[in-house]
Amino acid sequence: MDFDNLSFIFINASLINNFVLAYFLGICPFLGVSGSLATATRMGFAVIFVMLVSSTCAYGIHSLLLMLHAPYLELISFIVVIASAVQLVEMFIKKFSPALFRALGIFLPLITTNCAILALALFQTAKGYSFIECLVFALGAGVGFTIALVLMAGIREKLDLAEIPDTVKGTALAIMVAGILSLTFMGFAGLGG
Amino acid sequence: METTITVKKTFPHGVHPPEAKEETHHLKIRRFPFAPVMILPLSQHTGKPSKAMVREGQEVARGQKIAEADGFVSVALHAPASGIIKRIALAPNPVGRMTPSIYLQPFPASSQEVLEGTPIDPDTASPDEIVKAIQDAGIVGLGGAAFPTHVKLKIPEGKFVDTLIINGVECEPYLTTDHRVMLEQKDDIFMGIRYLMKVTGAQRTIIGIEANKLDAAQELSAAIPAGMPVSVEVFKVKYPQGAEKMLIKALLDREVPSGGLPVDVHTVVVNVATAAEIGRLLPHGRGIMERVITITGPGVAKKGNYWIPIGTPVRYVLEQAGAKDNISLVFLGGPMMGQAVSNLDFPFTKGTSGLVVFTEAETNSKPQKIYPCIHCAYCVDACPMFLNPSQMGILAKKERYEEMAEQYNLFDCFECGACSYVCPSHIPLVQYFRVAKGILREKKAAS
Amino acid sequence: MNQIDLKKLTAPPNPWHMLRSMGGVGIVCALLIVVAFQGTLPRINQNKAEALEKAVFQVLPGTKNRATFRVNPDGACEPFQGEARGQRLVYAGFDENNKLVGIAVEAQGQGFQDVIRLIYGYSPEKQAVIGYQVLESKDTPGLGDKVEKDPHFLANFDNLEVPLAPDGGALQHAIEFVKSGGKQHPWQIEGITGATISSRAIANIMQKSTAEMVPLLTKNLETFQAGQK
Amino acid sequence: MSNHPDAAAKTLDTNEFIKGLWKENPVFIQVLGMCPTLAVTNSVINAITMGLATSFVLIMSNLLVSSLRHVIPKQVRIATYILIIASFVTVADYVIQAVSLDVYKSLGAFIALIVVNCIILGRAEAFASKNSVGNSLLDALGMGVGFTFALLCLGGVREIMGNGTFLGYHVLSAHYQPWIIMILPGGGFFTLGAWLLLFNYLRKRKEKISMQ
Amino acid sequence: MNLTQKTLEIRTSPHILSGMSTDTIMRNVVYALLPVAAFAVYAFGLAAALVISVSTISTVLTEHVLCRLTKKESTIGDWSAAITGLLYGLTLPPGLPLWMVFCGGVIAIALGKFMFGGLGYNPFNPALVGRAVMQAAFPVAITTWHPAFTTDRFYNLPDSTLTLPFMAPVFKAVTTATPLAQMKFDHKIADSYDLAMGFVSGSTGETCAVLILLGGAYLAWRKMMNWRIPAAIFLTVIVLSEFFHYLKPEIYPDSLFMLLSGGLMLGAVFMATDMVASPMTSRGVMIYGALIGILVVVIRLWGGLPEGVMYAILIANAASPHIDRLVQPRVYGTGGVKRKT
Repeated sequence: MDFDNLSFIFINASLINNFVLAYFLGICPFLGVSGSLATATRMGFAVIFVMLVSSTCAYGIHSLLLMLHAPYLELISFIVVIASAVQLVEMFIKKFSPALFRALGIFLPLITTNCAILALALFQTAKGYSFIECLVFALGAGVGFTIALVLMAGIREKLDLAEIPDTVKGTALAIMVAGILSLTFMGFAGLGG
Repeated sequence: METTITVKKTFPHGVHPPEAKEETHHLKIRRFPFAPVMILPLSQHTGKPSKAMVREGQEVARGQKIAEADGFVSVALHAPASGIIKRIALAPNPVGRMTPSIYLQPFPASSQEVLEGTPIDPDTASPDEIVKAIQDAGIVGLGGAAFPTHVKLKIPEGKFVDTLIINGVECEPYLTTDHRVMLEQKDDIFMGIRYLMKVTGAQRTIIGIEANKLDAAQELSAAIPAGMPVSVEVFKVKYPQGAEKMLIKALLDREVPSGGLPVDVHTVVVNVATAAEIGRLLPHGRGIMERVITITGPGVAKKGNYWIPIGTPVRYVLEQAGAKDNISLVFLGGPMMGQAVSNLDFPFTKGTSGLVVFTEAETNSKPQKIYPCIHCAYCVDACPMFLNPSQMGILAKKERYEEMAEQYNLFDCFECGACSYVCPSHIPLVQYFRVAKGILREKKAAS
Repeated sequence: MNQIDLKKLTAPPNPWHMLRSMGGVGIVCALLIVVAFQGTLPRINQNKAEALEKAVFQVLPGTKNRATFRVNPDGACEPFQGEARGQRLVYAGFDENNKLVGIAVEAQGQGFQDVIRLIYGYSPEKQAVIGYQVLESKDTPGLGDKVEKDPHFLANFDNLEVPLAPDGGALQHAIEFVKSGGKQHPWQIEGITGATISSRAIANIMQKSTAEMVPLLTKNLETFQAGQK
Repeated sequence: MSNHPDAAAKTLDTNEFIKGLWKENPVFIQVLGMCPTLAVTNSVINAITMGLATSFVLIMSNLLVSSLRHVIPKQVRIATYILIIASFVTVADYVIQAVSLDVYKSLGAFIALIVVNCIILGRAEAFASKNSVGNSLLDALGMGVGFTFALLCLGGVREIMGNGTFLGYHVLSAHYQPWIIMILPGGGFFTLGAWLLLFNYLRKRKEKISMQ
Repeated sequence: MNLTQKTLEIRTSPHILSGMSTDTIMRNVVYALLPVAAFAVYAFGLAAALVISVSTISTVLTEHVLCRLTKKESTIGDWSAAITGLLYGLTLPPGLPLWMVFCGGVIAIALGKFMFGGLGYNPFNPALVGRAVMQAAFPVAITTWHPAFTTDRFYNLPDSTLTLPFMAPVFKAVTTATPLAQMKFDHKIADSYDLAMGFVSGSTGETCAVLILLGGAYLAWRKMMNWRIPAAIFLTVIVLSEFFHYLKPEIYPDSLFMLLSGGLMLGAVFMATDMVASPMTSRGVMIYGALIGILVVVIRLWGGLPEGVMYAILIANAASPHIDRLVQPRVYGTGGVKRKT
């Protein structure tokens, strides 16, 4: 794999086609966890981690199902296997690194049902990425998610102190800010091309 | 002794308000007549109120001790004039709170004669004796804080002082009392320094003066007694250089730790007027009866520096100084930290260093409109404590006081007013911080 | 009723019970999926074939029939049928007289927003690209998607010359990108004002793909001509 | 009595249908299922397809979950629901591919992502597992229609403003200048934000009126 | 004289103020922008005059109307809406249809500022929010440039200017490329003198680097602008672009070109310095400026767009709460005692 291609996959997944800001994936945690910076950062790292795990799983499942000639089981297997894998990893972390578990643990179940994770599996399959490409893609998507989440958290902490008009308060405001962030990320278009 | 004075030192941040000292700094200190009634609050200092030693109807002589210290953080109080104790009752202080006070009616044509007490010799007296004498003389920080001086002179076990700093900075605009004291009471100052060095054990003394008082600096350094380890340092003019922490930073580049005292960095800071008063009173065993106060501002005709007896009501002073008809704002102390008075019957106390009177012309020109914070960072660049007043102001507005204290070091703010002074949005930041501190203290007390 | 339910709720979990119900649901689901898959498979395959045919016919004007070929790693092509996944395929188009019109090639590369996938038709007779269509592009609608619609831009591909050098190993001229109004040679692609990046990306994809594929296709010309059986 | 899940299960309650349309609209009020709401509403046809596909899965899974509610043990219920939902999504996925490949392509992976749409699992867990088949059907219908309606609101605005068309037909002047941002991701956020603003405003006004 | 009847004001200290006022600051920014706007009119004629006035009117009007609608006192007196309007107008191409200019102005205030609570609370520079929405909405119109210094510019308008509301503009007149686009797509570098003096095409207000710098110098001198921000941006851009220019001079332009071309000057001096959306501490603004510089260079050299100043500033705006948090000043007395022995 040449480096250019990998770096393009990374930049594309993290900035140009940011999962949250361009594909609207993971909006729920994006809106839910971006209230405070500390949680946002930890959540971001948890997502990167889960993305890498599930990307690996999805690559395995896809190869296996190709061999079995059973593409119709793909969706179900993705869901089931990713959920179980994350659960296993969670138990593993809990056992071997309680500190890490305390940092990421509470987010892991939340992430498992996150559409960004499933979408990652579906996208990488649709794009026919190789294993290395899959990992880079997962890393890019996770980093992109984290960047969006952290930027959002900073802005929302600032807005906590603002005199927001009543009508705008709540989800509407967060969605609008996400829209502006999404616009700003358009500046990255064409990078690495 | 001829010295060329180099002006380099100062502390980082701070502001440059207009000095407005030129109207009074050249005026010699004059004496002031006794008011018909004097009000002497028992609590003129930080700490426990003094305990009255007189009863109603008793005749007292000028200089007689009329209240004694109640505990260590407390000082004595002396009669500013010979007269009769009319009553002991509650009287208003400038905040409007009522405090127990002694009403003294001077005898008509009461003389300025003062009782002589037991002299304290700086060479033979022990440090503890001097501390006790200072407490008995009723001496508090005359710079404005009114903290009992002897308390900070009592060096705690295990700590030591290498430098005594005499604070002649007088950074508040309008005020020129320290300036005049330095020019007119040089001997008293050096006498005071002798006592202070003895008490603290400091090996050297530095007198810090701002560059707008070069004459004082020159005269003082010329007058340093031979063999005395005293030097004079001149700073660039900047507010609030007179604050202890800023002064230590500017002079020695040491930082008093958050929540700590100057003694933690081996210094003691004493105001120059306090030092002069110690040097003036202790050799005669007397107590404080009067102090130098600057009466100034566009609202008074007879501006100047006066020896005003403690307890003189503001109203009497204003009448004597020729207050104009359209006065609208009167405050005790300088314009940056001074307290506006609501009631002219309030008396001058030991901590009052000035009386500034504004007319309607000044108060009306003050912009009233408060804009939202635009994050211009003027306050961040002004705060001598390197706090973030902007963020704290926003938090205060949302009543997030705990966050202010925990994340933004609210309690390191000493309310110098630099942030409010520079704020282009006219946000009353200092007031916010006072309120926040008050509420947090109450909460802490309640829990 | 209530009592029975309460008993059920308070009863300790029965592993056999759990397994049984999971298994039951699993079987129902499996049935559902298989039925749906089998039921829709012919239709889906037909849709896919139609879509492909449409694209091939469009980039190779005059085509009536097509044949699929696989490009092996050694550069040789052979007729191919079956699962398309993971294979490198080209499509030969034949007119009503069963004469080879050209070969349709898929190519992809990085565009403005994401990967652009396109298909183009190469005519060995004219030694030129004779048609082109964008299969997939996420470039800005109204701006980047001009490369799919702009008639002036599409005209570039009516006869885009890609002749082989005399030795047959490489192209005589690589495809070049010139900006709008600058086209001088038949091997140049003229860009679109305001969509410079997307049109340049197309030119890059075409340049790369033709440089590789045209010599390869020429080598296998006989296979293609014989392809339709 | 009222605590019991099957207490009111005997009768059909049309309120179960109505609530999904407005009062408990999954998108505008509950703010669920944001991902498809934003991602596929750049055209009306996509919005409708997505709405229908989601409704289909919602109805079928609600029916199945509700009819199996006494059989499925509590401990494995979530896993079972996901299994059921994933199956129906797979079915929907194939059906759409069979009907129109173009629509399938423009929806991309978002059809498969219906699996993780919180509305579906939410209804299965919160409603179907506790209510009768009939009421569950009504609930699913209501939610489905409400969801589709919301998607249509977004898709309509975005297609008309962003392209000057509705369902592909030109509804504005031929010289209309499309606001391309509306079919970009940013426009999705802004349109949803604007709708939420409108709903906020209406709710606030209603509260104010009812307070007086 | 009767002191008894005197009502005294009770105020909290400090009793004197520096005299600096938010509206004074804002008004001075407008003053600093006026020469830039005047040059825009001189270079692009009537079209630029119309674009700038419509943009300013639209923002001020929107602010006023929104305040009225929400039953607040109108805040147009603080001049901030006027700045937004002017800045926004100065970033637009001179031939942009006026209805688009107007819509963008409304969006700039409504979405970029009012929604967040008005002055002081906007996390992004409102003018740039308006500009970014316009860029995404009408990518063609907003990148169609008209040549500067045409002979008929004072009495003729480009055909596109007066397009009917919501109708697509027709660009009949000669359009031209900006120096940045020429660099990016043709590797043609414009003359530095022309760039500095504004004898090139571009947005109405971005062309004359000298006037922009003069305006900035005025504001910096009056302490109404944090000079560290443009300084940090310029420094970063100079270092990075010189580095890449050194590596591949035939592809990457030199730093002078990078500084003078496009919206960098206008952005660095007037947009990035928006007090509300930038960090507060001196170290913070350095990081902020460096971030903008890096993003500008990255987007210009490797991005798909010829210009990235707007996006760079917006992203840095989004990052500024974090920068502020990271570089809180060290509070006096909390960093340990410096001991002199």
